[in-house]
Amino acid sequence: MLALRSVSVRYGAIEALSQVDLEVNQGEIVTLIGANGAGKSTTIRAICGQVPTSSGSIHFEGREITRTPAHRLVHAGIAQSPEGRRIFANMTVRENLELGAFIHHGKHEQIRQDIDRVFQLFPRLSERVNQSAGTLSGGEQQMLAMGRSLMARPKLLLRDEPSLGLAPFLVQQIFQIIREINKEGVTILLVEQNAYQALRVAHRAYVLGTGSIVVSDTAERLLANEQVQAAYLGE
Amino acid sequence: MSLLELRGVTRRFGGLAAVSNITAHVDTGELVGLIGPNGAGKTTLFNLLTGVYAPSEGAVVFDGRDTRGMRPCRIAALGIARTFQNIRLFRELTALQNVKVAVNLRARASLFSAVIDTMGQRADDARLEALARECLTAMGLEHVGDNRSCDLPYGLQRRLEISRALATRPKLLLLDEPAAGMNPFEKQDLMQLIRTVQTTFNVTVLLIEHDMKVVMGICKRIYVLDYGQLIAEGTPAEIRANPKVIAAYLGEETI
Amino acid sequence: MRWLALRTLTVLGCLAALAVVSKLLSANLDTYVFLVVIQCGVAMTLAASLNLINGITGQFSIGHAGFYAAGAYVGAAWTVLWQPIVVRHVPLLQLGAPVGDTLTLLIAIVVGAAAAAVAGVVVGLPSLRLRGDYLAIVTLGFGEVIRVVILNIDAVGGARGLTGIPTLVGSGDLAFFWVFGLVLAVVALSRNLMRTTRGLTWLAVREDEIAADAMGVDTTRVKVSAFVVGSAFAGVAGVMYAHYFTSISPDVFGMDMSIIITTMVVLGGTGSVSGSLLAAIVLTALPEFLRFMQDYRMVIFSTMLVVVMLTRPQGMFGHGEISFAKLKQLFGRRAAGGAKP
Amino acid sequence: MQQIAQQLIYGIQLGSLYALIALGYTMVYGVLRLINFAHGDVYMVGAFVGFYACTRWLPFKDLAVHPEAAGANIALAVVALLLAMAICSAMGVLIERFAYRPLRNGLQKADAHFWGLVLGFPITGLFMPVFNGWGPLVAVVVGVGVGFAMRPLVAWLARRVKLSESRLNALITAIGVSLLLENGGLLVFGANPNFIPNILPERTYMLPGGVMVGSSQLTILGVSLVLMLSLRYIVMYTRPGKAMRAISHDIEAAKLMGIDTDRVIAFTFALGGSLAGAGGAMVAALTHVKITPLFGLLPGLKAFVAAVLGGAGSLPGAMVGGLLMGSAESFVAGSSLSMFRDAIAFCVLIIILLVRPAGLMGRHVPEKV
Amino acid sequence: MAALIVSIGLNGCKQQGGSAADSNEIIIGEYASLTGTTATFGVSTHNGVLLAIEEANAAGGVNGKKIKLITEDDRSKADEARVVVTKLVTQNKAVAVLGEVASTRSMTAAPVCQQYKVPMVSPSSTNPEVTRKGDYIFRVCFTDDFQAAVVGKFAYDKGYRKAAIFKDMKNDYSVAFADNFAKSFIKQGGKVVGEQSYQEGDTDFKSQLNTLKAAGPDAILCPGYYSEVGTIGRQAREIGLNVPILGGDGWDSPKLVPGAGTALNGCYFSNHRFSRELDLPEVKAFIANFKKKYNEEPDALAALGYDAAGLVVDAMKRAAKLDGPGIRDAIARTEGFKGVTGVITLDKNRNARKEALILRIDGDVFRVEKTYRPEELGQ
Repeated sequence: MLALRSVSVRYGAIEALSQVDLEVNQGEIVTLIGANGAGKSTTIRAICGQVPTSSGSIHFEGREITRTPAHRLVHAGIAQSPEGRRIFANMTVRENLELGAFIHHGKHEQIRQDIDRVFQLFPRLSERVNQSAGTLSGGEQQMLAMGRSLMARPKLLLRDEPSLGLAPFLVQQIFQIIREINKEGVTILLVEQNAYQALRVAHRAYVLGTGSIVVSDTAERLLANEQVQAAYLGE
Repeated sequence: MSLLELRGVTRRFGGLAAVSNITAHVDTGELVGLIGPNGAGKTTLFNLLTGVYAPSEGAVVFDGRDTRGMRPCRIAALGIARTFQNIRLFRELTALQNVKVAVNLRARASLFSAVIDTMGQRADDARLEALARECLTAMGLEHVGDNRSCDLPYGLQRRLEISRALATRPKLLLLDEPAAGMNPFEKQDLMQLIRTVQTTFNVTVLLIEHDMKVVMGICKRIYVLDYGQLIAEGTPAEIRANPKVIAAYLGEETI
Repeated sequence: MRWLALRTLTVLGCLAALAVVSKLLSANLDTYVFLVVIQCGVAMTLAASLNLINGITGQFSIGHAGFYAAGAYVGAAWTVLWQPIVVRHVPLLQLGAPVGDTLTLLIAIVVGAAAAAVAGVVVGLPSLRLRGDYLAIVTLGFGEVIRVVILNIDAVGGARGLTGIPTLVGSGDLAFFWVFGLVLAVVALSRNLMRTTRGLTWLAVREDEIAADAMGVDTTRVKVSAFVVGSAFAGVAGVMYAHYFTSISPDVFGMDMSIIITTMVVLGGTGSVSGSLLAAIVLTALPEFLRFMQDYRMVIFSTMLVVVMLTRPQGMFGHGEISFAKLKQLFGRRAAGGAKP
Repeated sequence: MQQIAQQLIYGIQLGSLYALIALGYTMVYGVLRLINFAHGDVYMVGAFVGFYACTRWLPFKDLAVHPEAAGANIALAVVALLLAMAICSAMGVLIERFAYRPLRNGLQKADAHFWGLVLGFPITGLFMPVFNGWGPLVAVVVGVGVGFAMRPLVAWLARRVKLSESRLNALITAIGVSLLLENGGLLVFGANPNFIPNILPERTYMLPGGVMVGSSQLTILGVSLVLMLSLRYIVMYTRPGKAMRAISHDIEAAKLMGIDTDRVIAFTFALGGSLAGAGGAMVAALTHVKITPLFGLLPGLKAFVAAVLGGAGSLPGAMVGGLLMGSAESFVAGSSLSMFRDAIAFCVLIIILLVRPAGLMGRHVPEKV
Repeated sequence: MAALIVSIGLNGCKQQGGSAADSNEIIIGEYASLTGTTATFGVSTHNGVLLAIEEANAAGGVNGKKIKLITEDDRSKADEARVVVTKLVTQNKAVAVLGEVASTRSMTAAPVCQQYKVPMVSPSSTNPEVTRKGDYIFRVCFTDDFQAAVVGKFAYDKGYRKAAIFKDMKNDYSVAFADNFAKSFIKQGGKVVGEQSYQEGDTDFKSQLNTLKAAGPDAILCPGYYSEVGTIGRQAREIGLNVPILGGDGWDSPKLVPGAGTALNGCYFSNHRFSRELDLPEVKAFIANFKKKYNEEPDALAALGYDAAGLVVDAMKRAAKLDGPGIRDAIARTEGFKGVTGVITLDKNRNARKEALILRIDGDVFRVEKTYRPEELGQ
C-alpha cells in the first residue's frame, strides 16, 4: 500500500535518513521504533511531503507521491496525527473535529456520523464538545488529535508518538484504540519511542538507527530478538 | 549542609500546579538522579532551580543563599549550570565559541578593554581560550572546536552542551536528559563520561533521565517525580522496589 | 609598554593615512562624487551601528533614524546655540580657527553621542520585555516621537530645520578624514567585539537568549549596552552629517530613513559587518547611479530591492564576512580550477 | 461635555476606519506572522479605484446639476464600492503570490517571469522617447519582450535560493513592495492630487445635546460595521474562515488536515485587500480628501499601530485597537497638544506594549524552555 | 576602496553628462520634488519651467545658443536637494540653478550655489531666510512676512477681530505664515483666539476644527496647501463652522475647487499677481500655451516656475558674460521684468518686489478682491 524506495533526506550537511526502504501493507499496523533522533519523525514527515527527499521515491497505492504536498495526500487517503498533538488550541473540540473532515466539505451527514463515532471511541470528548481544545488535559488532547485524524476517513493513518507525555494507563488506552481503529480497516504506521508498547500492538516493525533501517521483522520476532532488545529497548 | 535545598517549592501555571510542594536536597559531591514519566514536571523543576521561572511558593536555597528573585545569569554566576532537554546551542557559533560564551563568567578584562583590544585583555582572552579548550577536551570535543555547532552530529551537540555548562565552572551541574536520542551503548559511554567529569571538575550533578536503567547505573540517590509531586526518594534498589514508582511507570490497568 | 607604543603607532598611522587619503580625495574628486562618498560614509556608520543592535545582538530595532536625529540635533545645537554662549563667558576658550573648531567638533561629538546614547537607553529598556515585531514597532514609534518633538522645538528651527551650521569637519579636505575615521572606529569596535571572548556574549544573546542567560550572560546588560553603543555611533554619524551638510531638518530623519538603514543591515546579511558596509554603499549610491532613469528610478530601485530579497534571502553575505583569507580562497580555487585542462 | 461627546464621535468614525485597515494587517499577521507593509498601499489603490469609478467608469451624475439623481448615485456608489473591493482583493492576492509566497516556498519559474516583467517595463519606459510615435501597442510589446529578457537574470540570481527563516527579511520584502506600489502609483497616476466630486447627498444631523453627526460619518461607520460583522461571520463560520483560524494556530497541522494553505493565505490577502479597498474608496468619496499615490502612507501606519496595539493576530484586537487609536487621536488633536498628536499616539502604544507585551488582546506565547 | 569604486562609477556618469554639453548650449539646472510628499508642487513648477525654456529656445535661445535644462529629482528631501544641486553645479556645469518650492530645501541647497558662484533663483520659496543665504540667491516670489501681513491687514480691514489659526505643522511655509499673520493681525488690534495644527496627509480635521469652532472666531486662517484646504473647508462646513477661511498662495490651484466643492465659497486667499480673471495679455498667453502643452490649467506654482526660468533667460541675454558671476549680476540688476505673476524688480535683498492679490473664491472663479503693494504695508 505504502512503499518507500531508498529514501534519503538531508538537513544541510547532516543526512537524517539514508536509503530507507519501507513497506506497509493493507490492513497492517506497522511500527517504526528507534531512539530519539534516529529519524522516525523525519520518515513520517518525508512521507507527507513536509520535508523534501534528496533521493529515492515514495509510492502510495501504486502512485508516486514523492513530491506531493501534505494537503493533497489527505485527499489521497493518508492522514497524519503529528507529534505533540498539534490541536488547534483556540478552537472548540467540535471545530477541531470538523477541521479534521476538511476535505469532506458538504457531506454533513457523514461528518455528523463520524463525530458520533469519535465520541463513541472517546466518550470523554463528547462531554467537552464546545470547550476550547486548549483547556483539555494532555490525554484528552491526544484523544482529540487522534479523533481528528480519523475524521478524514483515511486509508492510511500515520501516528507519531501517541504515547508522548501521557500517563502510563492512558498510553495503554490509546494503544487499545489504535488496535480498534485498525480492526475497522484503517492501515496504521505507528512511530514510537516506547518500543515495548508499540511492538505489542503492531504486526510488523522496523527498527531505525541513526537514519537507516537496522532490522525489520514481525513484531513478535522482534520482541524476542535479543540483539534488538539490547540495542533499542533497554533493560 | 546541603549544596542545594528545595523547601516546599511549588509552581503553578494558571490553575495547574506543574510542580507542587517539593522538598529535597542535593549534597556536595553527589550525583543525584531525577526521574519520572514524561510531563511529570522534571524540566519545570530545573527551570525553577535556574531562575527561568520563579517558584509560586517555597524557596530554593543554593550554597546557603535563597535564590528567589535572582535572574538566571545571577544564579549561573553563583554556580548552577544546566543543559537543556531540547538542545539550545548558539547555533551559528562554532563549538569553541559556544564554550567561550560560558567561560565569560571567569573573565577578568572588562568589555570596554575587549572592545579597544588592550594587552591585558589579550592575555585574559588567551587564558579564557585555554579554559574553553580544556572543557571541550573533557567532553572529547577537541577536534570539532572550529565546526559550527549546528553542523555537529546530534550526539556531539549534546556533549557540547555539557561542555558549555562545565565552562561556567559550576558547583552544581543540572543535566536535562543528556542521553536522549542515544542508543544504549552511547548512553553508557556518556554516563561514564559524566562520572569522570564529575570527579575531575569536582562538580555536583543532578541528572534528569527517562531511562531508569541508565540512571540506576550511576546515581547513588534518586528522586522520582510524578504529576508534579515527589513520590519517592532513595537508592536505586529502593526505587526499583517502590510500588508507587512502578505504578507511575507502568500504569494501572484501568481501562 | 612596547605594546602600548605599537598600538599608539598603529592608530596614529591609520589616522595619518586617512588624513592623506582625505587630502588626496578632496583635491582630485569631483565635488558631487565626494559628496556621495561622504554620504556613503555616514550611511556606513549608520548601518554598522545598527548592525551592532540588530545583527550582532539580534534585537529587532528599526527606528535608528531617531538616534541619528538626536545626535545631529544636539551636536548642532551645541555648535550653533550653546558653544557661542560658553565662549562668550569663558574668554579662555576663544581659540583660533583650527584648534577651536576641532575642539568644538569634538565636544559636539561627545554631546551628540551622549544624547543618542540616552535615547538608546530609553529604547533599550523596552527590549527587556518585548521581542521581535513588537520591539520593532516600539523602536519605530520612538524614532517618530523624537522627530515630532524636534519638529516642535522652535529653537532648532522646527519644521524649517536648522541651517547655518558651520562646516567643522571641513567641507573639503578633512571631511573624509572625520567621517571615515568614524567608520573605522565602528568597524574596529564590531570586529573586536566579535573576535574576543567578552564580545561573544553579544552574539550569544542573538543566538539564544535563554541559553545565554543560563550560561551567566547578563542579557539585560548586553541588550542595553548594544542599544547604547549602537545609538551613540548613530548619534556621532548625525553630528558628522550636521557639520558637513551644514543644515538639518526633521524630514531627513523620518521613518523612511529608519527603514533604509534597516534595509542596509538586512541586505548586507544580518550580523555581517562587511555586508552592512557594502549594502550602505549600494543603497546610497544606487539611487544616484539610477538618476539617468529619471521617473523610473525609484520604481526600479524598489523592484530591485524585492528581487534581491527574494533571490538572496540571507542577504548578500549571510552571517559571513569578507576577509582576505576568503578572497584568497575564492581566487585560489578559481585559479586552480582554471589551471586544470 | 458636548465637546467631549463630539470628539468621541469623530474618534469613533476615524477609529472604525483604522479598524477596517487594521483587520487586514492583523489577519495577515495571524496566518503568516508577517507585517504586510504594502497593505496601506492597497488602501491607496482602493481610493484610486473609487476615484476612477466615480469620475470615469460609472455614469455618476453631478448632484448640483441633477439633484434628482441622488438615488441612482447611491446605487452606483455601491457598485463602485464593490468594484474597489474586488480590485483590491485581486491586488492583495497578486502581492501575496509574487512577493510573499516565494519567501515561503522558494522562487518558482512563474515568479522569475513576473519580476522580470516588472523590471522590464520601467526599463522600456526609459527608452520610450525612442519609440515615440510608434504607438502604445509597440511599447507594450517591447515591454513584454524586455521583461522576458529580464527573466533569465532573475532566474540566475535565484539559482541558489536558501529559504530564510528571518522575519526581518520578510519585513524588508514587504517594505520593498510598498515602495514599489507608491512609486509605481506615482508613474501611473501622477503626483497631482485628485478629488472625488460630490456624488452623494450630504446631510448633518443634530443629536440631542448639540452633538452633530454627518451622513458621511454615519455611512463610514455603518459600512465599516457591516464589513466587520461579515468578516467575523466569514472567519468564524465558513470553511475558509475556519481554515484561516487553523492556519493561524498551527500552519503545519493545518496542512495535515488537507487544507491547501497557499490558497487559504491568498484568501486571507483577498479579504484584507477588500476591506482596505472598501475603506479607501469610501474615505475618498465621502470625505473628499486628496487622493495621491501616498494616500495610504499615514492611515496605513496608524492602522498598523492600531493592529499591534490590539494584539497582532487578533481580530477583535484590531477593532478595539482601531477605535482606541481613533479616539485617542481625536482627543489629542482637539486639545492644545494637537502638534504632538502622532507622538502621543506612539507613546500610548509604547506604554500599552510595556504593560501588555502582546497587545491588548494578543496571545502571549511564552517561549518553551 | 569602497570610495574608489563609487568614484569610478560616478565619474562614469560625469563623463556622460559632460559629453552631452557642447559649446552651443547653455545649461540651466533645475532641482525639484518630482517624487515624494510634495511631488505635486515640484511637478507643477517643473512644467512651468519647461514651458519657459522651450519658448525661449523657440525664440532663438540666448545669443544664438540653445538652453539645455537639466532637471533632477530630490524626492522631496532636504539632504537629497543638496546632493543634486552639487551634481548640477559641479558635474553638469550649470550656469544657473532653478528651485525649489519648499524653503527648507532651498536653504539646504543655497550654500552650494553660493560656494560655486552659481546664481540660484527660487520660484516660490517664501521664507525670508532663503535669500539671506548669500548674494547668489534670488527669488521671484514675495516673502512670507509680506504675504502674511497682507492677509493680516485684509482680515482686519474686513472687520474680523477674532481670528483662529489652523496650520500644517510639518510645513515650514505654513508655520511661518501663521506666525507672521498673528504678528500683523495682533499689531493692528485683532486677537488670535485659537491655534491648532494638522499634518500633510491627514484625512480627518474635524477634531481640531471643532475645538476652533468652540473658540468662536470671526475668521480662520489656514495657510496650507490647496491639497488639504479643500477638505478642511468641507469638514469645517460639515461641523457647522461657517466663518470665512483665509489662506495664502498655497491655495492657488485649479484643483482647489474640485477638492473643496462649494465649501470655500466666499473665502479669501492672497496670491501672486496671477489669475485667470486678470485681463493681461501675458497671463492669457501663458495660460493658453500651458494648456496646449499639458492639457491642464496652470496654477501659481507653474506660473512662478515659468517666471523664474524666464527671468534667468532674460538675465542671460543681458549678461556681460555667460558664467555664474556674470549672470548673477544681470539677475541682480533685473528691473521691471514682465512676468506672468507681476512686474518683477529685485531689491537689494534679492527678493522680488511685487504686489499681492487677494482673491475671493466664487464658484470655480477666483475674483480679484484687492491688490496690495509692498509700499502700502510699509515694506
